[in-house]
Amino acid sequence: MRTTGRPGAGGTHMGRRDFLAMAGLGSASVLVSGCGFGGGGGGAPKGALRAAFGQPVTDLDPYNAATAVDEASLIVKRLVFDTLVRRQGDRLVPGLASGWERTNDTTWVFTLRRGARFHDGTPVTAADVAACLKRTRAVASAQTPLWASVTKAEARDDHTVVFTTDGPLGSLPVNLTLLFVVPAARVADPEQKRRPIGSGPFRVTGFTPSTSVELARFDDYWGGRSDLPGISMPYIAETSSAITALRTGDIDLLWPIPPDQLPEVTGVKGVTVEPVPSWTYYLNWFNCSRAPFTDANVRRAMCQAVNLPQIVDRLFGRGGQQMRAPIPATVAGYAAQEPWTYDPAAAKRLLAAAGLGRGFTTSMMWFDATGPLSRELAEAMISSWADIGVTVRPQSIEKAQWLERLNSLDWDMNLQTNTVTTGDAAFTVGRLYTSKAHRMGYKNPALDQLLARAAAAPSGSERDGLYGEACKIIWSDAVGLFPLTLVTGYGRSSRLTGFTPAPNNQPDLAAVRRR
Amino acid sequence: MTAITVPAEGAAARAKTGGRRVPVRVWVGAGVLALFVLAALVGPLLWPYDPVATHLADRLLAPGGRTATGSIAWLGTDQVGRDLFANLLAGARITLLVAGATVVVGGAVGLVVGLVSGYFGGPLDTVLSRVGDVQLAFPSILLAILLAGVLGPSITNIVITLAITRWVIFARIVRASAMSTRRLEYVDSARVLGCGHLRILVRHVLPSCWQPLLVAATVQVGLVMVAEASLSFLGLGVPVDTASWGATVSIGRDYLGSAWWISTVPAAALALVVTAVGVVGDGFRDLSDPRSQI
Amino acid sequence: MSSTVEEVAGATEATPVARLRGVHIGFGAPGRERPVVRGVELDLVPGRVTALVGESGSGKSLTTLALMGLLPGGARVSAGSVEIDGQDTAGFTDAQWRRLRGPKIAMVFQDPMAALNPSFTVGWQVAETFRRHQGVSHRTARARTIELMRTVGIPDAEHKYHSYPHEFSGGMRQRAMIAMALALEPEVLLADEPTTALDVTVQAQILRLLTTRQAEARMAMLLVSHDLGVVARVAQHVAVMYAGRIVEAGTLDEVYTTPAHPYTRGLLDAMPDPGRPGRLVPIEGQPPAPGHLPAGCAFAPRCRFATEVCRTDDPATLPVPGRGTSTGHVAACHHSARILGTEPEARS
Amino acid sequence: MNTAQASVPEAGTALLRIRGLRAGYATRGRSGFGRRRVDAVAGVDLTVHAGQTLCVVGESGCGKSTLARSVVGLLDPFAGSISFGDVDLSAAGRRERHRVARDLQMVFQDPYTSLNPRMRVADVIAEGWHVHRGVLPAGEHAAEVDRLLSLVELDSSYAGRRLHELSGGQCQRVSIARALALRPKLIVCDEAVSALDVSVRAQVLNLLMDLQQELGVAYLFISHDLDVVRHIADEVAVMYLGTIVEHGTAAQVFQNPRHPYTRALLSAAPSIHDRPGGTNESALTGEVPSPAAPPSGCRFRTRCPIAADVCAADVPELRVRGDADHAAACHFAGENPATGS
Amino acid sequence: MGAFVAKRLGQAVIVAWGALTLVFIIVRVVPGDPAKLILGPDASADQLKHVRSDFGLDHPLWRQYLEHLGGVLHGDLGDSWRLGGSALGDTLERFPATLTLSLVALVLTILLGFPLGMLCARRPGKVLDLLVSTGSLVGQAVPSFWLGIVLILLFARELGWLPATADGSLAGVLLPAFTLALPFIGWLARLVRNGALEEGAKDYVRTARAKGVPEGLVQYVHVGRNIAVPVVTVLGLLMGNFIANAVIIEVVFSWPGIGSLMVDAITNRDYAVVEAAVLTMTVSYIALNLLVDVVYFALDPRLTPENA
Repeated sequence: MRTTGRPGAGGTHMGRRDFLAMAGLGSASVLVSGCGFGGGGGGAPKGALRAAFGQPVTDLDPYNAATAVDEASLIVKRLVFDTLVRRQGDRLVPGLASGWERTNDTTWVFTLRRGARFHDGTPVTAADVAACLKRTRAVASAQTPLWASVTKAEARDDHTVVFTTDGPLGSLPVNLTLLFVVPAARVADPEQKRRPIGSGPFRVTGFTPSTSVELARFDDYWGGRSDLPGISMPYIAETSSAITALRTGDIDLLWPIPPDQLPEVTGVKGVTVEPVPSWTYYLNWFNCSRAPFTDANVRRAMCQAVNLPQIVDRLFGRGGQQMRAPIPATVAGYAAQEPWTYDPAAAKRLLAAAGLGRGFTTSMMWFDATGPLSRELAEAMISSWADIGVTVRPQSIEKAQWLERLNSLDWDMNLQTNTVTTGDAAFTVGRLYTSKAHRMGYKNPALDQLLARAAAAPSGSERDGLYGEACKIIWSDAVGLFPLTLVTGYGRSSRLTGFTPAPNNQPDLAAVRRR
Repeated sequence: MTAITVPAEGAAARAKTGGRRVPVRVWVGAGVLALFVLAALVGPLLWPYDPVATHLADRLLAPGGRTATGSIAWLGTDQVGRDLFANLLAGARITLLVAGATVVVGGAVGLVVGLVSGYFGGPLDTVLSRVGDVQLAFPSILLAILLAGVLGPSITNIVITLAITRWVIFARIVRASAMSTRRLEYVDSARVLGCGHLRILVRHVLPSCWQPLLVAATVQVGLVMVAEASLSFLGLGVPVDTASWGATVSIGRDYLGSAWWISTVPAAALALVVTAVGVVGDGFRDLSDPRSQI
Repeated sequence: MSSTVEEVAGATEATPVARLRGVHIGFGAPGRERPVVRGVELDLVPGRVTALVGESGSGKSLTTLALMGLLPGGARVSAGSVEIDGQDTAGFTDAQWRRLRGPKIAMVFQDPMAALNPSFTVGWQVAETFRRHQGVSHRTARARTIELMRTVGIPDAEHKYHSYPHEFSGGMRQRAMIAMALALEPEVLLADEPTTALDVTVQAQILRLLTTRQAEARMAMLLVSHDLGVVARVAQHVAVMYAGRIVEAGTLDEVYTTPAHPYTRGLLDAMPDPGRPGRLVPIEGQPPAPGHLPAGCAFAPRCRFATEVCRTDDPATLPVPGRGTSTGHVAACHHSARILGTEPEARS
Repeated sequence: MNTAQASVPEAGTALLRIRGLRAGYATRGRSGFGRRRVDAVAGVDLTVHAGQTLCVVGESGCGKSTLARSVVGLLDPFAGSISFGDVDLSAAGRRERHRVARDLQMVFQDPYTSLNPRMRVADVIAEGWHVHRGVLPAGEHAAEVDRLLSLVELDSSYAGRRLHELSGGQCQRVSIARALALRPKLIVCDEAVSALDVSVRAQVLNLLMDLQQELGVAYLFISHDLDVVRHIADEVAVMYLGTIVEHGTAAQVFQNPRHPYTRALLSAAPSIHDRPGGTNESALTGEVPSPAAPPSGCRFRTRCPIAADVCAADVPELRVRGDADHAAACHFAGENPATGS
Repeated sequence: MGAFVAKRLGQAVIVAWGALTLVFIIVRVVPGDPAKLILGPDASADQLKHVRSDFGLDHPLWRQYLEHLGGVLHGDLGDSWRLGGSALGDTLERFPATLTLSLVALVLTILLGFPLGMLCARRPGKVLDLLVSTGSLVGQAVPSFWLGIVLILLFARELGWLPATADGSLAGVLLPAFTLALPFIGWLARLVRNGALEEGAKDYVRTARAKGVPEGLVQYVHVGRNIAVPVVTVLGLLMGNFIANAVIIEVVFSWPGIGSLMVDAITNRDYAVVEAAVLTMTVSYIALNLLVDVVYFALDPRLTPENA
């Protein structure tokens, strides 16, 4: 900005002082006007639970496509909004709906609870639910497949909603655990992003995207007042800061604790650690449409070359469990398969048979934030493959670029975590492995048929059996290498009671009490 | 009158004392620097480092710990069991290479732009200065993030990224120096002699720009090394299969509470080298500018 | 050297207010200093202008600063004494010096631009002298300052009080410096090349101002200059310095018309003189670098009169032969008698 | 330098001709917008004759340095013409100016700043031969450097030294050798001895005069020091605030000054023959006005002891009054005969 | 004088426009499709198209650029897809936090650096001086994120004196501000030291002493006033530096400022927020420069708007 001096102009009677006063006032006000410590509005009440989750909350609008299946925002949404159905452990229990009934293959009738009110005082009606379904179908999001076959929802009266589907849809009650109810008038209101109105046990008092959410108890909640006056959910990006905050009591609850950090908090006075196998798991897909992974034997060789038990044990310890199916063991539809034995010699033989006796060069992509120790896991696998002569170029890339390449199948191997958000095989197996989905280039008409049948089946052993068979095909065809299920470490202040760790990383914070 | 004879006295005094003495700390700095350069050149040959090999059995060994193969990890091992000493040596190579290349590239661009801008002045200077203003006003770390994102992870791209964020600084320094030199009488003297612009630029203006440029370069070498580490922190550093100090500091930071050595060893090396460069740079400036020593 | 110039002269028309007795000034650690000023004897007598003449690097500025107790860092009086009002200043504290500077002894510096603080108004800087020493209010100091500025010939002083040094011309700046020095009516005024930075016509004005004020207040004044012409116009007494020594001293006429030292002689011959057209007679060679002196007489390497003894023995300062002891004309040369007897070198 | 000798024009022929020269600098206007020209040199006519010394004398700010810089092409004049030999410099192309540069050299005031301190003495002197190819074959550079060094009375061992090892006087000799290297016909000396101590100044002045005798080179000698000018000049031009107020031979100007400014200068200049309380009291009052706002009429009138109304109204012409070639620009130059200094 | 102000503002506008254009281009050249980030990997081509048209991403670049410029002139930088709401609003909401952090860091730097520099100047070349000059180098040689975490572990975890994360209290700002300031404390100290030594050797100091001004006043009034000019200049630059450097510190300390917002926005290709954040930073940088110029004028009487 500063230019250098020139030979001075004659006089200087331009009112130096005047100029200074004026210019000083101007520039100073520019800076000073911004001063003061702002933030996202009000805080949580005194005595609030301070709970830190590993990812930031960016948005609270239940119908914002970007956060439709985002764990962090779901945690908050479950506190602020109600759903018709809730999951309690393995069971589905009534939420806003006091009960429901499947009147025929394509019709479900839900009865709403009386006395439920939104945070602004208006009662929750069936029309609100219908409007919400309409909205969720209108918004293109990751939830869209769940609602594709639900054609409409009608309010029969204030407290009865009828759902119609265009075919049998056994998973409707499960899906409804993701339909958050808001006032009909506000389904498309931009205010919902920041100061949403719901009917849940807590209402939002302050929200700074990606930084913190402040909640206060909703005293008129139909299910009774929570013991907590409020909940504060700061986002702490740095692991060390977060661990330190838990140890010093700055926060009451921290999850998931990265596997490597578990020793840092175990045995610390005042901190309790509870590991729970989650619905989140690592997968390493092979691009089945790209040589040499078009050959199932090459894929199998890759699976056999990795000493998974050692990697999982040494790297993750208590923080991971080796997988025996393409989905975590706690998910409905899981069927255990025979694990690949670690046998580099056999792997080499398979490669030789495929004409790749001298090995080959390929690549593996991932983004670092996909899960804990992703880089280390990748390096360990790459190191194993190097032993059988396969050179893998590690490609740690940005999430945005990863997404870009993922769907255009512009990759050889893809390492990522995945979460069975609904705890049901349909969500992952049924969604990802069809030929139509074309997610990893794998095409198998037999599997397609199997999955179609499973989707139509009502929940029960038949459905579980069908998904089990699907698991077997995916596993033995080595569509991917499935290393481990993550175990979520919940670290909490020992003074908390009523806390139940959840496999979906979305524990019910409303039930927590402080001693 | 005294204005002119003082240098003569100074010159005579200097000639008689055989030049200014180089302070001990500059020698120490130069020694440390030489040691690390040597380590970067020879180290990886003696202690080879395989960036993709993992030895999970040996992970998180403290310095001096014994590995499964019986060897001793003098500086400990990292989170996948690689020896940190070998990592340090391999990292030295990349880190010094990145810093050196960045400063050379950025410095060369800055030198040319600054010379032209400062010597000729006029509209060209105005345009170049505004471009520089824009870039200075633009947060450099952000520019680095964006560029690293555009270019993707590779050593060359990191050098390009960092060089782009640095050239303005060099250009400013050279410009200032060229501008003040342009006004000096000996440039007039050369012009009277009939020297062309090119000759004046190369023979008279350029030599007086070297010294400030080199001093700036020593400062920037340090800053570039730290900036490279910052890029790693933001996930935009060197590729996974390359070792650099910055990357190791960044990856190891989560273990600072438990396995402090992973991050601390390369951070200490970084601090040592950057400080050494700075000390040498200071000494260099003091030597060429007697006033700053006072 | 057992006797001072005044003792040799024998006639003390007035007691000196300040005197230097065999002052040595050196740079460096005690005991190992490089001498830059060697055995300077100088008396500053009320009402008299003494000039210290010499080329750059001869040590004249350091000598002056020693009188103010303002030697630069690293330099110190290593031998001899600086006496003010008959008091040896050797053990003076900062506070003692401060009480002298201003009311007793004041100084005008060479480059008035550098010597004025660029960040404060000229008036403020002049007034500071009053405030520090007389403890007067800003108002009073200001009134006195404006009065003072007027008397040193700064027109429109009321207005100029608020000007910054850069808004002054060179001559005005030097007037301001003189005002500052004269503020407390000091008994001794040191003027270090007060007109070197000025043009001839302005130089004449400033010299006139200085001499008028000096004469009015009967100050003892020391004029330091390299310009023999300026000295000739102002001084009654002249001391010529070369390589840290006073090589010749005496009244203006004595030194200028009958120089007894080859250096003084050389200086005068080297001046272009309309009375003596043709080639100038330069002193060949270069003065030695301060602190790096040849053995014997420091001037010997450039001296056309030099003999063997000059290269081994540094000559003592002695009364110039043939003058009697009354005049105070002294010179430090083995051959002053011979020089006095030689005609100035003819010009071609 | 025998070949050069041949090309030296007959002493006395006009070498450098300056006509109506206006030059100076541009400054930002008071409003901050636009640029305003300030004429530091406001209409000057001068002629330098081959083998002779023309001294321009004046105080700081009188425009004498601007004049020097215009002559050697460091400054583009606003108006007027400068011709060297038969070349009109203001109209000459780059190539022609380059050629003229060989014949027209300059010695600056401060040898420490006007020579590149990083270079060795030999390189400083030889630089001209690199710029003007064909003047001297590369093989003869070393020998010629030695010869030039001896010409300026420096030992040939100085050739390998760097400039910062030299004293001021030695540096100025190098500076002169550098100017001489191209065998110029005219050397512009801008305060070339002002920065030197008395004893050394005499050496350099002698050298300059000797060189003129030997080589027949002409000098345009710019100085503020009347003693020096009186000593070296053939012709003298006195400048005040951008204009020449008096012009004549050295003897004419110094012994019979016609302009009040010249007289004031002469009386103000200190001399070793002055004595305290002497009658030198025609010293001027006030200071030189800014060239950006020169007084109307005679530029000297604001400080002139004999100014009258006519001085504010009319610009006095520089014309010959009395003696041949002795010109002064004063309305009263004719009726106010000089009294000498 | 009016011309001076007009000229500076003109330059500022050019610089801001340049920065805006630069960020517009780079952000769009960076690979990664916001629509895909919004919808996740399961999105259909139809859905992607829908979202792209919602955010105007389906227009040709030149048209997007012109629309963007038009929006900026109306104070509208578009909406954030990620945070909802106006991008500029989101950014300005976060800016005070960054400013607070930077100001506290600046205050820490001055409070520690200035006296340290004066102390060093008192005895140049002695132990303290060497410590500070080496320390200032070490301070800049350590990656700030590493330093931040080490400080957290030390002060929050081991000593328990300060909170590990931003909790809105004064104690919460100390640790990040100190991390931000540390590299520059020694740097400022050296600057003050060199300035004090350089100015201390000037003639006017001798003049002041010759007037009989006490040494303390010579140092703090005569010298101090003259070092103030360069010091104030670098403090302005430092503040700009802090605002830019805060990016990393904010991430480390979970500080809800503009830097962490920007990093987040870049990884999520939230164009509007990136642009708003860059514009905010650029404008604050320009404003700081203007402020520095003004203070410069106030402190150095030799400068006038005409010759600046």
